Amino acid sequence: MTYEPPVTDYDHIVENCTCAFCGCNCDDLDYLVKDGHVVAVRHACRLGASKIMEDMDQRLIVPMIRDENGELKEVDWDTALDKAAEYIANSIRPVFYGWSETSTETMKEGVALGEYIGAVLDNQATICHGPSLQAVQNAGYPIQTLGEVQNRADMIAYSGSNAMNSHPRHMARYAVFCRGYFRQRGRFDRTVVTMDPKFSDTAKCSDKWIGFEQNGDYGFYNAIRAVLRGKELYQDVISGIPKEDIYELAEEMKNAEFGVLFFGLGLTHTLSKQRNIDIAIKMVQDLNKYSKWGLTPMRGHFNVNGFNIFMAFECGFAFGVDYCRGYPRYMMGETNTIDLLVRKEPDCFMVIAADPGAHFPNGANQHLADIPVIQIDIHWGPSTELADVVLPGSFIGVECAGTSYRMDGVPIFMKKAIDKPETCRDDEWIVRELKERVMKLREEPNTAPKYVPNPNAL
Amino acid sequence: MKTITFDQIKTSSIALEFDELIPDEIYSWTEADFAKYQVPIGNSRFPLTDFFEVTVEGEANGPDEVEMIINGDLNRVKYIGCKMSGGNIVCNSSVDLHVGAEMSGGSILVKGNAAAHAGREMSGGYLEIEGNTKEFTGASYIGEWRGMTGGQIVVGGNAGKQCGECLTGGKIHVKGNCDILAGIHMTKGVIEIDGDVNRWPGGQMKNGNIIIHGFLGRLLEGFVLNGIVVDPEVEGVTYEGKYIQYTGDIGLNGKGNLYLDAEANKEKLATYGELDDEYTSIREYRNL
Amino acid sequence: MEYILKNGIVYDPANEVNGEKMDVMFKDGIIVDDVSADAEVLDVTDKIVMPAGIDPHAHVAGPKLVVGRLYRPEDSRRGVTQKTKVLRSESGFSIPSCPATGYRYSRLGYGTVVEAAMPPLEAKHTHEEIATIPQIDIPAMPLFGNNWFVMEYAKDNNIEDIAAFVAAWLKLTKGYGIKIVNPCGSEAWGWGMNVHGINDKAPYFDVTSKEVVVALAKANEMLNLPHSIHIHPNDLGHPGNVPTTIETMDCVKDVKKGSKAAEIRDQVMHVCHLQFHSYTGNSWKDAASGAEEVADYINKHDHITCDIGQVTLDETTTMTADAPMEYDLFKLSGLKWANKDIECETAAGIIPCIYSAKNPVNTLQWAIGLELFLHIDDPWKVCLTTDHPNAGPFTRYPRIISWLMSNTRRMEMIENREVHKWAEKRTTLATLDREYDFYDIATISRAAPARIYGFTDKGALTPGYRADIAVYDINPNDIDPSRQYAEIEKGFNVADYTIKDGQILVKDKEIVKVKESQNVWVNVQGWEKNEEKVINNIMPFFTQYYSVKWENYPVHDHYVSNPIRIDVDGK
Amino acid sequence: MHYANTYLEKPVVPDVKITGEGTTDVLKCMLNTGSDIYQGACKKRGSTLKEEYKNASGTCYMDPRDMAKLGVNNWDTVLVKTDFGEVVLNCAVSRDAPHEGTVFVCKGPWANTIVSHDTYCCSDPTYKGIRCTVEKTDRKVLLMADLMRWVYKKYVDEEDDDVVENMDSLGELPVYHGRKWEELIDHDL
Repeated sequence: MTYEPPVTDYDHIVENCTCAFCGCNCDDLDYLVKDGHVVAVRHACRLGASKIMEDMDQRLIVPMIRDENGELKEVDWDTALDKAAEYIANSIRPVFYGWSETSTETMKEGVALGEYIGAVLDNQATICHGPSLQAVQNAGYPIQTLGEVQNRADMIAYSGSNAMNSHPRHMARYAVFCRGYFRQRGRFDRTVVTMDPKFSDTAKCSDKWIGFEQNGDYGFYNAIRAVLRGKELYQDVISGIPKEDIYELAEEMKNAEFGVLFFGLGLTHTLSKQRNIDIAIKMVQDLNKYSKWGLTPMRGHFNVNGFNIFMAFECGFAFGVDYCRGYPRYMMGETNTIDLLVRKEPDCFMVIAADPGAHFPNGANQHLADIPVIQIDIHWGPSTELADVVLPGSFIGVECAGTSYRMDGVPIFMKKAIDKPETCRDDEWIVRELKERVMKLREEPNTAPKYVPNPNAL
Repeated sequence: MKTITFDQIKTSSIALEFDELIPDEIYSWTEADFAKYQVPIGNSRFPLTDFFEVTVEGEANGPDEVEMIINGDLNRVKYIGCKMSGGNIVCNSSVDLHVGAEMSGGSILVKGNAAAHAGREMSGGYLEIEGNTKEFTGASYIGEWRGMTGGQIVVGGNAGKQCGECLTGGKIHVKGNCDILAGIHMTKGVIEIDGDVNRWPGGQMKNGNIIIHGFLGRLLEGFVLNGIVVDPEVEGVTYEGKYIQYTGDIGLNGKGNLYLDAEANKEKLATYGELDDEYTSIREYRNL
Repeated sequence: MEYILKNGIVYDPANEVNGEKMDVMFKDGIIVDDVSADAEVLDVTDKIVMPAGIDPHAHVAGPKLVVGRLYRPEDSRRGVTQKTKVLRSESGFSIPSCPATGYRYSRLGYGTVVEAAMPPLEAKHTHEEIATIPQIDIPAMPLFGNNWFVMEYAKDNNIEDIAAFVAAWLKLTKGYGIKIVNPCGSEAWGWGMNVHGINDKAPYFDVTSKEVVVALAKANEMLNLPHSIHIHPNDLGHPGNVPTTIETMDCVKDVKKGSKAAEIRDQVMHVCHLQFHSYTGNSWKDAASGAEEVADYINKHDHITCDIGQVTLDETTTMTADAPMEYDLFKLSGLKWANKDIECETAAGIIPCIYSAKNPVNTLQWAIGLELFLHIDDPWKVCLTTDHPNAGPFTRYPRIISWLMSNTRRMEMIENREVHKWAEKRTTLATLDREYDFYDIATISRAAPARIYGFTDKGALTPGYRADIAVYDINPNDIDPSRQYAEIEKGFNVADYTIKDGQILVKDKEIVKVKESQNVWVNVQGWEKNEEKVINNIMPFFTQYYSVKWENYPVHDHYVSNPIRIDVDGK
Repeated sequence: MHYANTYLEKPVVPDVKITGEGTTDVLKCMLNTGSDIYQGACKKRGSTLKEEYKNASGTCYMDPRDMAKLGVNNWDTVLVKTDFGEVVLNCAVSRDAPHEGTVFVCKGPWANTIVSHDTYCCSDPTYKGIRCTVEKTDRKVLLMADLMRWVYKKYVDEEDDDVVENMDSLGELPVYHGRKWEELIDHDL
């Protein structure tokens, strides 16, 4: 790494912009703008800065449609939108996936379109914190805003989360290093524990590293709960951790004044998936008998929580909502994108502000090769290589304003700092336009004429 | 008695939803009614007769007098027998999701495998699956803490993960092996497993009984060893032989019982804590 | 457009109209004295006509609602209906989705619903939800009772700065009035503790709950806000909380009403869901009703109004900013517990709750609610609520009305053991034979809440008011509510007509039109200088200890596209 | 125009020199995937077609002892196989070592070809804790566009993996038929 002099050549600064990278939604960024481009970003982490100062080589600027030779061809907006609307209107099992890197204003149009046509609406939670949400639904959700952590927490546990790599400012701005009202000495007033099979970068700057074995999460947390109940452990080593360490950790957690458990994909992607988090939540609930504990899932995209919140107030379910029968349905293994793709059910797939090409397993993506794929995004990415219609959107928080929800549910209005490229459109406009075109093509949505609601309910 | 036979003409890649075709709804239908009926597929409806030839024989005055026989490849037919309260369904093939979900009476026989959520939240009746089932057999709807409350599920083959999740009554009998976390969160009822169990049965259980006749890979710390019992009697059934009995899950002050066949788990007491092979957990039970 | 509702039987307590057969006319959204011959006639012969309902205390929008919806899909699954040409799909029973909330209130004949707890930091979220709920007007009440700044000022007895702070925060959050929840208790919950009683201090802040309440009440009157302080006292749901409740009510009796406020409302304190605050005893084993004592205080004092929070004996979801109480409940029920602490401001707890008629405690709660309704003599002091969704969903209001109107039904429930015998043994419910009439019902669900909130354009059929009207298919001259309680419930379940701002939303019991909701907020004038000073003072603290930038704190106009602004002269 | 440099050609990894042939041809390992800061930065700045993304995401991070067993050095190529597919990756010393017996691949199109799509009814595929084998290979690591063509073959008629793998590279810049901007701007929209 080489030293880089600070950027001094800029026209003006836009202050207090919100970062459009991870669920931290840092809202203190300053953009240095020259000739309508952001040339430098102050306060952002490496990830945030890299996103905001995007690579223009791969910026999607003009709508494109795949031609008969399988090559993308630039077309005008009308042609591209009509083509996309045609795919959607003719589909029986459309899936609209993504939404986590766009604003709730766009989602509003999306849910209108999805409900009209009878689509499945799903977001990135389905491949990251979906199990967390399922665990929340089974066990509860003791959460707090990040300011509470900053002001009160004296014990921070990261479990299956490598904050230093995926939420680089999390420790600095909200959790560990920052000074809080009751924690005036910052890092020195806090104990940091990292629970992760890997000796990750976060573990390296923690006071304690619990390197439990791969897939052993459930057994490990169960043992802590047993200890909290006063039980003697009879195995010497549980999930790769000596029992003495578990006693010690449980004691430390009980004695914290205010503890917070941050958990990431390390828990959701392993063997017992949602149950890892389920039992971690139960552990936090147990700990509240002794002191104050809370937890927060380390959400990845800046608005992945926003979609879950948005869908919850629009239809009562957080993600993976299937409108195909004209009412919302939410069922694990049935209405989620990966399951649908693996079962080869969808016949039209719209990706908005997401990149299944980069994130879905081969087994799911294979089906995308067989069906029309519509992509709304700002960059040429792996999904573009599978897309049949490409609609260039705009960059929320930089080129376009919108609402997002931080990982702890605090809403943030992301403001606009620069103009978007002339040929791009706002995501909100694109989806609304699609909705109107689909409505024209399919005047009467073909939904089930009969449904008897649960008679006990009302 | 009325026999309704569904013979498949063609399959669909998008699942057909059979939640309206249960004895409670169709006991009075004639062949002409079926010819008019449109079955939901994705966001649309299509004539049922495009996919199935329906033959009706006999008369019925109520759902109990109906026998449905469904022939063909049902791997993309979901919600078979969902919410039924009586009658009899025979599926001569593997079936898709939610077979027998929320049923309160009657019986379903699946002569093949069943996909996930078989018998979810059933409150009565009898569901038999000759082959394997996938995840959440006899489980609850997500978020719901009251799962299956009555009736019986018999799985001839293996059961997937989280079999009998939140079980609140009834009995699940798995004749083959069971994947991880069988009986998680259960509060009542019985799970009997003839084969082996990979890891962690009964996580966070409050009450109820799990009987494992085969080998258990890994047990949770939340279980307290009670000792060896001979010929234990669980809800009126006596299981012959020696069993190791545990109580759990202590994390919830649980009073659930876990019986392990002492013969099959001879080493359990001695070499407790041996690791099983992760490989098994991910692949093996899946493809059996 | 001009309309005339012909031959209805009108109950309009604000204008002392008690069951008169008369016509109600409105034009361009406003009630008028007279219309031209072109007016469209809506024949409502022998049907009940009332102002549209006003729900003074419900939780319909905001972060804790969404946590509830997020973590209770099993509740959302109940009450799912398919979309129609006019309506979107609905879901949920105790915590309906936003569209469902609007539709269901509209079907009940309601026009205004107060969202009773809005954390200022997440006010944007509340407003996003308000914008998603159709059909009704929604004022929202920001939470002040555990706000660090308020506690600091209250410790110094600095009423003027509290007033300026409140004035500023109502603007920032687009709020309607001061909501106080478990003052000092939710702050104590930040350390896993609670306060016990009104004289207990918040840890660190060294201020008692009473000091906070009195200071906020004084500030409220200093600003002449249309509503008084709206308080959820300490010790909610704990046996033996009657003294705390009475002391809370008593501590503001000497606070003088603001001169302009006195013209539009009577009280200086509104106590919400009083039922949860009227228990005697030391534990649930020996708990009994304290309704008589509490009601007696209210009967003797004019500075208090209340709503009840009537338990409806359903499976529901409880959610309140009283987070420590929710954790206590969780320890009892062992179901799933959600909690949400909000930095420097408040906390919230949510748990599923099954109120069962077989359960002695739930039955006691049910009976206490009804006792309060029947013991409080003046219906203008009491409002109909279930504290939706805490004691039951608002869709049960018609059932509560049928209970209030029918002593026969109440005795039947007690004598047939439909409810636990505690109802008879530990409360006076069985001895009360008072029955509400339609005029009383119109008072507790329309006129009283409107007066308590200082609404000067709704809650009555006065010419010049907004045309918010409900028509029910009940002929009051032809029904004996005491015996025909089932018909009463059925009649109030779906309005024949619901008219909001002159638009016919429900016609013949079907929703025929969907209208955008409007937020109602109070803009205090005359305090701008003080507000600026207070904001400047707290800015260093804010920058250091809040996790958002100041610029991101207020509710931008973007979120309140179509508000009703109420200008209040604060000086 | 000066843009601040937010990325690196290659992730910085510890220096290690493995000498000798190694003791095994095929190493049995546990595969983990996830994000790291290099991968995240490349992905989000949108340089996914380029060499830098290949280096950040198409790299198999290994414990140095495992590398010694295979006899591979930083930035040699290895073939990783699971039950779900195979892919050629660079290998490099893991910054999080020691974790003998575990290899780490950042999420991205490369990892996708070898992770499990099984969700076990839990919406989320199994990205972590998958049995895999690692072996030395001479095949080259494909750029993103080439990899997508090789795995999904959506727009090539050829079905044979080897043929597709050796087709002309699509390169590091988008491939599409351009038209003139002016024609395409519809000012009415």
